[in-house]
Amino acid sequence: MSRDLGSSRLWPTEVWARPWSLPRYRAGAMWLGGIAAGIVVIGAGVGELYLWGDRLLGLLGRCGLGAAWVAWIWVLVKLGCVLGVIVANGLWAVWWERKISAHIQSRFGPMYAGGFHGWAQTIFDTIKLLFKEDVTPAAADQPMHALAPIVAIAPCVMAFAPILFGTELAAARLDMGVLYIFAFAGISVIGVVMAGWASGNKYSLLGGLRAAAQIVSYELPRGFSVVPVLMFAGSLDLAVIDRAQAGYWLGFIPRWFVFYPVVGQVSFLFFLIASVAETNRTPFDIPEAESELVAGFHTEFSGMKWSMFFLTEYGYVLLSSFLLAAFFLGGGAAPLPFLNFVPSWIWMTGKAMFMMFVFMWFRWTFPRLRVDQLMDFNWKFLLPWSFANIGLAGVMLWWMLR
Amino acid sequence: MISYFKTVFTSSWAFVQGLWITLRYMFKPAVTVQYPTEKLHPYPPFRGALLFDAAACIACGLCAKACPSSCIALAHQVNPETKKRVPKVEWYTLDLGRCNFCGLCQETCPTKPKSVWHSLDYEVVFSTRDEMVRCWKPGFPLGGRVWDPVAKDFREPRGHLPVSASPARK
Amino acid sequence: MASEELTVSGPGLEMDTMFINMGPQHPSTHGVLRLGLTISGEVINKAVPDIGYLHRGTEKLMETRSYQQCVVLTDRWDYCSAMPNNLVFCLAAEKLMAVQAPPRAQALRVVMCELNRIASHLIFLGTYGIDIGALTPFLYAFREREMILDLYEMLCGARLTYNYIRIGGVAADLGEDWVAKCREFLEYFKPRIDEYDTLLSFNPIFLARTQGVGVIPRESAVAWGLSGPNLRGSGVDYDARKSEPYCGYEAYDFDVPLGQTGSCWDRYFCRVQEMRQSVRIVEAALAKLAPGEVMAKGVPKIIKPPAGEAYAHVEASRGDLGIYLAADGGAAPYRLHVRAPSFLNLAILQEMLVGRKVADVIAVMGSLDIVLGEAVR
Amino acid sequence: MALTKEEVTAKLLARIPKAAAAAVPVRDYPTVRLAAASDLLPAARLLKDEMGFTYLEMVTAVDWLGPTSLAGFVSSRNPNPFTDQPALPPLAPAAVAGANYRPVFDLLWAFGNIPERLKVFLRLEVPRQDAEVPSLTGLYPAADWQEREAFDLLGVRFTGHPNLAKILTPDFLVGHPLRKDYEHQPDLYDGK
Repeated sequence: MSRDLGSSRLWPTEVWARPWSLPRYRAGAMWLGGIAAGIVVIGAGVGELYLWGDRLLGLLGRCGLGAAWVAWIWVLVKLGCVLGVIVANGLWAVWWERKISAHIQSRFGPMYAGGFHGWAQTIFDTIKLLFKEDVTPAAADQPMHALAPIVAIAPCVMAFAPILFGTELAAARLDMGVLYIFAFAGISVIGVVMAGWASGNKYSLLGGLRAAAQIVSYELPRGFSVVPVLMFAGSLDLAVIDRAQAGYWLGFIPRWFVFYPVVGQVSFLFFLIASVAETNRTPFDIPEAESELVAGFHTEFSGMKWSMFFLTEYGYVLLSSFLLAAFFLGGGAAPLPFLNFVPSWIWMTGKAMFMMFVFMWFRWTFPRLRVDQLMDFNWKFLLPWSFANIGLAGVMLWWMLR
Repeated sequence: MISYFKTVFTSSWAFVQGLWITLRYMFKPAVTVQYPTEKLHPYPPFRGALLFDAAACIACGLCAKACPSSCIALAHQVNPETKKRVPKVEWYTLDLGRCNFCGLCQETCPTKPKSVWHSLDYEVVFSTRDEMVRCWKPGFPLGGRVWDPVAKDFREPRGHLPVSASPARK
Repeated sequence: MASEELTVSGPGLEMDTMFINMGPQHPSTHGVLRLGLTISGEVINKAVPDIGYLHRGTEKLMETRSYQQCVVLTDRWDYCSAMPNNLVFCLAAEKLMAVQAPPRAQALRVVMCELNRIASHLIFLGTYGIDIGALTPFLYAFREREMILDLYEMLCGARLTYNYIRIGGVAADLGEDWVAKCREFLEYFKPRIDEYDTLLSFNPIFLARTQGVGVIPRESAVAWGLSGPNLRGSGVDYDARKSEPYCGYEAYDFDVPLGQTGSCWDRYFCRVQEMRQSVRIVEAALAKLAPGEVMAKGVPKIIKPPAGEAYAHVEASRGDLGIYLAADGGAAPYRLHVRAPSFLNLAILQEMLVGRKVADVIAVMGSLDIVLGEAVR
Repeated sequence: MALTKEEVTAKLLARIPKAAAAAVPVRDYPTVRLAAASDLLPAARLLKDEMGFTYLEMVTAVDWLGPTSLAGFVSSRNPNPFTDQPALPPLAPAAVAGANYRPVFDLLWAFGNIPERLKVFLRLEVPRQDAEVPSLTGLYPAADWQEREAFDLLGVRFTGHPNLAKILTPDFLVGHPLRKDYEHQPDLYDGK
């Protein structure tokens, strides 16, 4: 049944004058609840693993399985967790993005599916996508067209292996974790180029080529902006970086890298910008620039193939958010000493969710750059200044170690 | 050199300002209406789907002449004995598929109250072309009926606001 | 602006060009426009606009309709701002009939046309934001435009195709609280323009995308017959409201914003400035709105202007909208020709786009603010 | 130096042979009738180069043959259950007594002088059969599409136009719709 609102139009002037007196306008703080819910959704599985992992390991051992079997099962469990995080993140982030964009734009976003603020929207969308016809254009290069989404998503899943979900909480501890992540994150672009090439569509081709140029270029400042962090932490291991940020100056300023004067902030911003560019999001979304290239490289994809590209995109957003949290925002460390009783994975995911919000906030605020401006910005601004930043970090390190 | 840093700073500041605006709107309530579940009434002058009152009509044909898209057709009654024109409609049709919603028929209608007028019905949806043509004969309801070519009979149009939901005639 | 076209020479180094069909179904062609682009890399070698997908033959249709009925058809030209369309037709007919609308009707015409200019420029602002990649200003612009449409609905019962301005006056007088509502809107709207400035006009990315892009030099703009903000963006001071005032525009105090260089940003900012000026005009018009008739006396029910020819033009939202009306003394116009600003603004695309990048096509096309309904009538 | 309407007309009349003030002027604007198509380019050059009329406001033509013919009019399928009468246009134009119908195309150009805020109309009558006038595209790029439009809708040929192709009507449409004797040829989209 529909509700009759009568003939009195609610102009923004009236709506904003008395927001809380209107029962149907209580959605303003939706996103706050969203962050909390996100922590629960993303963190829950991980947190459970954190608490129950040892017991599970012991249980497996007691079952009489050999050590090799236990190790294998353990790997599979962790793999399942990471995959679960990526898929759950896809569901959650799309809904959240739609909500954030809606509220930024003075509208509601999904409101029907599932009842409460359309929480089940993306779940139903996924079901729809699963049942959708998988269309391959006649002009497409069939095997490449089928392979492209897989090539895009596989490295994304693999890059999650050393990601910290809390202090000492990762699927795999790698000494060269940072390098590993950057290396795998760089592979996805091949899938994007394949998609653009194999679609047999000129717009897709342009999108794919733009993506190749953009992602490869932005790998550089992204890598270089982390170098100061690595210098201060003295390791490529994410766990070491995380631990290096524990503790407080003067008892209340967290020793997070983002609070290192100048160097920390510059690195943080550069890494953030380069991450936005890496994930092909506005203001750097030229590969899929909707108004120019229709949908860029994924114009000709439908159903699950298309949603794999989306999972990849949101997977990388999550990856970048976790990296930002681990590198600059103290990882699993609490912002104030008395909050240390809260488990580290809550802090970690909370910070990551906040960074994800920033990603979305950017997307719904800024226009898009042009290809050449994007390249100019990268090569003429980000790259030189990230070099300068490394130099400055060196000076600072020398002064600290003196 | 100074201007370079100034540019960097002013640009960054402009970004921050933009972010601040969008953040502020995020905490303001939404202004949209959830349409199918929440419905607004149009303002009284609204020009929605046309209604017709066969009882009030004097079959003068001014509305048909005023219509810029020839969507109105009518025939007046004829007295069978004297063969003279009776100021009553024999039949009256309105092709809503052609209608411009311009209001000229309503303006020219000389009767009081108007015998053809715009309702507030804005959910004018059809599934067939036959359904676009509203037909009236004396005794038909204000909303008219549509001709069903299969059943060879008139039936009520589907999926519209009930005529009772429309306001008093202008 | 120097062409960024690459010249490659030598055996085996010839660059292959690619033909791209932009439109008729494309997110940014603002209607059914087709651009045939020949590109090498991302640089455009040749651009051929192809229009006519929305041609409804209004000029022919009007030859079989009475003058009152023609007003209804005028609504369908520039559906984003239909009031000036109504107005220009009525002005032409009034010229032939030597009828003058009463002062209140004239003031109402001014109010409605200026509100419509704001509404139309809001659509431009929103869609241009989308063209450049910023999606949020679009929703903001539509939020504001919605209020203007509400005002129109309160007034004449339609939100897009008004049929409000009639030969000899206007169709209806204002309702009770219309003026108060309109003032409320204006007060609400003024600070919003500053927000658009922050979000778009002075956003460094937006500036980078539009400043110095798609420059139309003064002479070129005049020669190609551009009008409206596209012409004024190039610094040519041409505004029908000033040069040949109609409906008492000479009594209002307003500025005609001019651009400096004729780039996309200048055209864009001209429109933003025009919104401010329109607010000013509406405020002044509301302030001096005196009670009185809204329809001239002596306008017959069946309008048959004497034989003759008239040309009327108004400053519509998209430029100089002109109507040439030839009457033979019959009940229908003998011949009507529309000088549609969008039609002429579009023609320059074929010259402007050469040497630009694909991303600039969107920026340039968006900045011309065309409505295909008007361009092809 | 401020230019006035009268000066513009006087100069045109003086310089262009056999030009005359139009008998039926465009209301409120100076209107000059040219005697021959060959006078158009000199007149346009005079206006543009010497009097600063750099803005070509409008190019159009009027077919003065007589009232619009409804021959070939196709009405859409009539779903009216009461009658077989199809919906016709609201008004069937009829010849008006005393109207000056003649088999000519009356071409009309409007030139604008932006700084002086002046507008002047040139008009030229050409016979309907094989109507040909010189194109103004060389002087005014704005003439490009407007001449194409006049060609498309009325069938006036503009000699010297670089690309005189149809612009508004679809390629399969036969004839020039704005001619008064235009008869619609049935095509694919007319329905049954």
